[in-house]
Amino acid sequence: MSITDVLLRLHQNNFYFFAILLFIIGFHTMLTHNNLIKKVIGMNIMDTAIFLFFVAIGYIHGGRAPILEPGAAHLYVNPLPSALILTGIVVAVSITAYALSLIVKIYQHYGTIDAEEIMRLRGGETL
Amino acid sequence: MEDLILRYVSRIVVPFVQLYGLYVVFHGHLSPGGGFSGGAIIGASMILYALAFNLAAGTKKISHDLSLILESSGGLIYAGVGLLAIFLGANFLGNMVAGFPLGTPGNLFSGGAIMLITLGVGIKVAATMITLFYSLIEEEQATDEHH
Amino acid sequence: MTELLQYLLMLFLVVCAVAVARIRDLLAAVIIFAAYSLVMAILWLLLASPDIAITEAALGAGVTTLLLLAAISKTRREE
Amino acid sequence: METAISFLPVWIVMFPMFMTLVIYYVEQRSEKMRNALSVGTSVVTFLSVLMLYPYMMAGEIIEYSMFQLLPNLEISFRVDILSFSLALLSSFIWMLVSIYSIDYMCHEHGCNRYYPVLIITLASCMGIFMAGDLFTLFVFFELMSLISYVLVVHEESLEALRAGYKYLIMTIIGGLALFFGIIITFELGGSVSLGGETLITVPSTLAFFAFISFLIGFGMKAGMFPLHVWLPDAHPVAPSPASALLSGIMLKTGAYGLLRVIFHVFSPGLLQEAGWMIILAVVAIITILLGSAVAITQDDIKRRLAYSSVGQMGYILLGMSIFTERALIGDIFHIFSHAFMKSTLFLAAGAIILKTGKRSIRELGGIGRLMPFTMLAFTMAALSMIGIPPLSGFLSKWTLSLGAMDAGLPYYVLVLLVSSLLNGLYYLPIIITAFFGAEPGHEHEQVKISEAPYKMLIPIAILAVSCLLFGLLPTNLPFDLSRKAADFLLRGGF
Amino acid sequence: MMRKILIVLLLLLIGLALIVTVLEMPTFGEAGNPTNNEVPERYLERSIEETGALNVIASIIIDYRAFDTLGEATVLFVAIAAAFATLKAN
Amino acid sequence: MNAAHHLPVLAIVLPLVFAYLMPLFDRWRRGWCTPAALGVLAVSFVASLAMAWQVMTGGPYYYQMGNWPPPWGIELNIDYLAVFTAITMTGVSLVVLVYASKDLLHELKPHLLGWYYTLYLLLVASMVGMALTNDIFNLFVFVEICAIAACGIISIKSNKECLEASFKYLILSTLGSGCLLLAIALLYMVTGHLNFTYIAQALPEAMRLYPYNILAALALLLVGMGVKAALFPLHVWLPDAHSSAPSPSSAVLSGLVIKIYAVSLLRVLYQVFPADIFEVTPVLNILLWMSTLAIIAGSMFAIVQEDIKKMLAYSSVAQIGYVFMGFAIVDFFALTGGILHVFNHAMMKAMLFMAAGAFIYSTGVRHLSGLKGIGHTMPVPAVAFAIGALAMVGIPLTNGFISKWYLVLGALHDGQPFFAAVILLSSLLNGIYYLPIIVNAFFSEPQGRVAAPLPLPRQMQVPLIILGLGCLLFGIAPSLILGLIYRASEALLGL
Repeated sequence: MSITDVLLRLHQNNFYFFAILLFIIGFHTMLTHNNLIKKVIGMNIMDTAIFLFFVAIGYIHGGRAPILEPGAAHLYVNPLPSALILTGIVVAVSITAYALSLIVKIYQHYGTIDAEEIMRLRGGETL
Repeated sequence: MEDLILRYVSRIVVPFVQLYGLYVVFHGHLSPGGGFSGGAIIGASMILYALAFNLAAGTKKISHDLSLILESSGGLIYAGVGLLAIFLGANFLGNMVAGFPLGTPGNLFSGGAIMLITLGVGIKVAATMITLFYSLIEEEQATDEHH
Repeated sequence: MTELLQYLLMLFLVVCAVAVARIRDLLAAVIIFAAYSLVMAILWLLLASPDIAITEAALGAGVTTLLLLAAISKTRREE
Repeated sequence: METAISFLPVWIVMFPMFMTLVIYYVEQRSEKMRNALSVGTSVVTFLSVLMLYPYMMAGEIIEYSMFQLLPNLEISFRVDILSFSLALLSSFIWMLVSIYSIDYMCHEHGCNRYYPVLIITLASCMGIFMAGDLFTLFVFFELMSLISYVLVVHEESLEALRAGYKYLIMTIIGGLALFFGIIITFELGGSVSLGGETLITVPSTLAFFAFISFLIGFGMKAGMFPLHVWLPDAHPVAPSPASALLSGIMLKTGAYGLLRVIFHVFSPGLLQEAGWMIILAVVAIITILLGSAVAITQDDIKRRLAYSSVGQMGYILLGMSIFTERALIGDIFHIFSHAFMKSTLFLAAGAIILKTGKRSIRELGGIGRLMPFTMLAFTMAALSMIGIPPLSGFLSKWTLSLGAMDAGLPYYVLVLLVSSLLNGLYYLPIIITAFFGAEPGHEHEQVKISEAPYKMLIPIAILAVSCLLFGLLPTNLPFDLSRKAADFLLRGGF
Repeated sequence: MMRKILIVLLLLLIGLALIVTVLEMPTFGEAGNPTNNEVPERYLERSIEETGALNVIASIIIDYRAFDTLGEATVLFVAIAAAFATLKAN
Repeated sequence: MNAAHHLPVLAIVLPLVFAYLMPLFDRWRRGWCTPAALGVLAVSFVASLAMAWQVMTGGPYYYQMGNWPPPWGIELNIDYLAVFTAITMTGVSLVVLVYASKDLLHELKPHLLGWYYTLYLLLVASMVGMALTNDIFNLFVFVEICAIAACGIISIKSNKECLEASFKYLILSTLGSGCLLLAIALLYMVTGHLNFTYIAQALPEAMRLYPYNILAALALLLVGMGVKAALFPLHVWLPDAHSSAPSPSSAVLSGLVIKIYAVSLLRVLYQVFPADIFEVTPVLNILLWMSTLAIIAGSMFAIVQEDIKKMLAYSSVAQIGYVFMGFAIVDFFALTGGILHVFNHAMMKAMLFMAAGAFIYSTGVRHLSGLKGIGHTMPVPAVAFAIGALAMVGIPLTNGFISKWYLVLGALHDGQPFFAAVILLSSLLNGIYYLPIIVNAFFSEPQGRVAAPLPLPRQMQVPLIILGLGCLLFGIAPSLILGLIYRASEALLGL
């Protein structure tokens, strides 16, 4: 596979490519960032990236949104990924909400939302 | 001054937003949207209201107990409709097979159980958003008193 | 033309994602994230999924942002 | 065969177990009742084992399958002449020890723990000897090992706890090795039943692993070098009656297990062909020499006895590695004689320690004059240990040597001789100190040391006399049983 | 620091692997992709008669795959319960 | 179609419905909370048993949600593995809940009890759902409920350690969910199905066309489930989370939650992916080596712990290694051992954590060296702890022995004695860290707060007794559960 082939392929699958890119960025933010709120945002970015990927799977060139018009024969996109992602979005929001409430409580207890700082505080205290 | 503008604007905007939310909920089976997005819009409007005035005003509109009931009842409606299908002789969450009237496709009242469930979900999501936001904000006041 | 738009939007997404990770001000990060969500919603409209777009706009951009803001107001703004 | 008789093994194992519960219940109320029940239980067990005598002599094998745990894995009992011999021996000694305990333990704390444990250990010991398959053997082996931990740490002193910990870890290692061996046997042979077909017939790497695992698992219990490290710590810290059982009986369960493995899981032919027995022989020789040599350096009397046990177990292991009939007879007979001798020694030592509170040999000067009967018994057993004719120790060593000569291994005889010499080196000083040594200064002694109470003396005396009798009489029951058992093992019948 | 570099390397590795798979994936938007099989076909063709909803997505989430959505509502509920319990703990 | 047909729904939906009701009870009828929760779990347990009966007599069956046939609708697959898992989950969680109803009163504020039950019921419902579902996206939804509920029952205690630990758990678990969802996307992309059966049918063809996709999906699945099941290098969240949580939560988290992910992974690996994929990729080998590391490292870490709950948590890392080892050695016996260990370890670890919780409840002592003599003052939990510890070591006639027997037999049968040796080594390590505790408990004089513990309520003793007897019962009569497991592993291996 030559480099032009690769680029062409990436162009064809550009949604997938960018979704993976965003996934990695979100993953990175989530894993390495010390700020807990940033972690949560990173998590959201990662999740939306997967959702983008998922929705892109269902797309068909020239397809319409799957709101049916009785009697008309249109080409519709695949509705299943959209339906699944609807669930996914709610899940992401739920986790965000819960994570944020945890952060608020953590801030009350530790006075900081920096992961390393918290580790330092814990290390100095519990052991 | 700013506060006043905000209040006026939100007093005007909030009903429209809520109306739109209701529209999204009730037309879930006909147009884009549904219980989740509609519920979230209604919830967001309530939050906006609470932000523009204050928390007490918001809680006056929807008390804690009410939001608790709404939240649970949303889920219970969902599960209840599912269980109803069992009593009607179908499997859990059956719709057409359970004999729910499907109505005329395209009408507001169509889709059988879909309608009911969407309503339940909408109530639930709206209540959830409100509870969540209140409890996040309320905590602040509690701890402020505490400190 | 739509392809160009797609690329623009997606690049915007990537830039937003990186900016969120880089920026020190949490409030700015949240606002950038809200923009990210909205652009994502537009992208989903392009992918013929209006349901997702509406939900993302309401939940992702709306509720999540509100919650993040509430959390920041309860904690601190700087990183 | 009548069902009643085939049920007897289960009875022998389950009766003490049941009685443990009864004792546990009773002891909250009455100490006397507890003591009586303990002795009664061991007597009944002994008699029950004795009831098997006619059937065994007729060459019958009693089998009873209790219940199935997993496919091909069951709790079953099987009594043949070897099982019977050892069960008889152990229940006999157990009976004497439980009588001895009554007076010995009344000075100790925690009797309410001691007696139930003593009886349940008896049950598990019976279970080991009467096990019909490796799994049952393993279950009771683990039970006995874990329960006897309580005996080891009875004193609850720091020393005892430390020794107990070592014992526990070694027990776990041994148990796991056994588990490994058994599971390989199961994998290769498809069953773990003893006494049926030979389970492993082809020498393979896996079979070798199994052999090594069994060697570790049973050798651990038998105090085989280099796994003996727990033994000199654990045996001395236990109360003396428990030490007598630990050294006299429980070590033998390891030897018994090895015998079963060698003759039923593998076959002598296979082992000789594969040349694996040389491992056992080498470690046995090291065990003999090391145990005897280290014993000399010990000053604590019970520690010296414990090291002596290591050395003596070496004989038994060595005897196993020679596949001649006379060696095997000597081997099994040594199990008997060592049990008698070592229990005598430990019980006598216990009596001395109880009366004087001293454990150091140097301080035992003149004790022979104060406690003549005890010390006489001690002397008799010690001489037997050294191998002075006509005591039973001589007979076993003699037969073993003959067996070694049969196999064309004269240097084994040399090892036995050297070790006898070493035995002499560490037993004779005790006797000499006891009878001829100067008494330690009286200024510290307020209490006049007297002879031990009769409930302790009688068991000691019986055991000591046994040492004499079984060497003196040309045909005696243990020797007869050994002969039959050896015959059974080598030929699968009489 | 070491840990961060390690994570970045790991992520690069994962990213690279995933991008290689992107090259191999079914082409975006083709009608002949494996996903466009009998499953969406039935949803699109028969949802009106079977569920009475014009919005196929609504008919999927609340009828064909309603159990998922029950789970989804429950996720929201469990998050609320957890958050509420955490916040109201003292 | 009779009523018994709907049992699977009963097992999942009833706890769910009552979870919704629980906050209302808590607000207006607080006294109803505990009986309702117990009753619901009991019903769910009985429903699981009844399902087991159905399956054993009539064979596996499917339940189509809303009467939509697959691949359009969601279906539940009530097969041997599913009912086995459901029984384990509902049974153990029922027993733990009895304990929790008293223990929580001192760990939590009273107004949180109802919320705790909500989370707990949702956790159980989601676990049963994960066990029964035959749809990969539905699995994902349940995984999410399970993840949040699991974090919730940790963070509800809301002290410093719990918050930090549950946040760490949440983040890592979300990472796992992300990987899982991406894996689902990749699988859906190349097969066009979400139903296990249909994916499995479509995969061989897809394997030819898109091998990398499937490999990537497999890897992501492994990482996603691995994080949640605390497979060795991904276990970092577990010790903090399981040790800081309230004791009933620890019991159910260590006993059940990590297992259900392992079982789900097992189901996906064996039922969805074609067997030949494992010949070209070393996935199972990687899993095997990871589990080996988990077994050794988990035990090693446990040895150096001084906090009783932390030690138990590290021990769970090792024990989940056994489960995965059983899954990764493709052999009937090993698989049986792995599945059996799910059940056995659930009982043992739940009991150990509850015993530890009882110690903490009555004396406030968490430090291992502080528990000397506890056997004299608190005999019931100490004996339960001893039974659990012996079962962990694998002493015969305890249930731990049976699972070890099968695992080792499987390793030998598959010609891999090395792994058999690993299991034995780890048993030894288990002995090294469990036995001193028992010894100290029974052979030392109680001191300080151990000497005069608070009396333990009966509700906290009964579960310990039940599980202790259970450990012995299933050690002596394993055939009670083995019939089911045999059939499950036969079905998984396609025998």
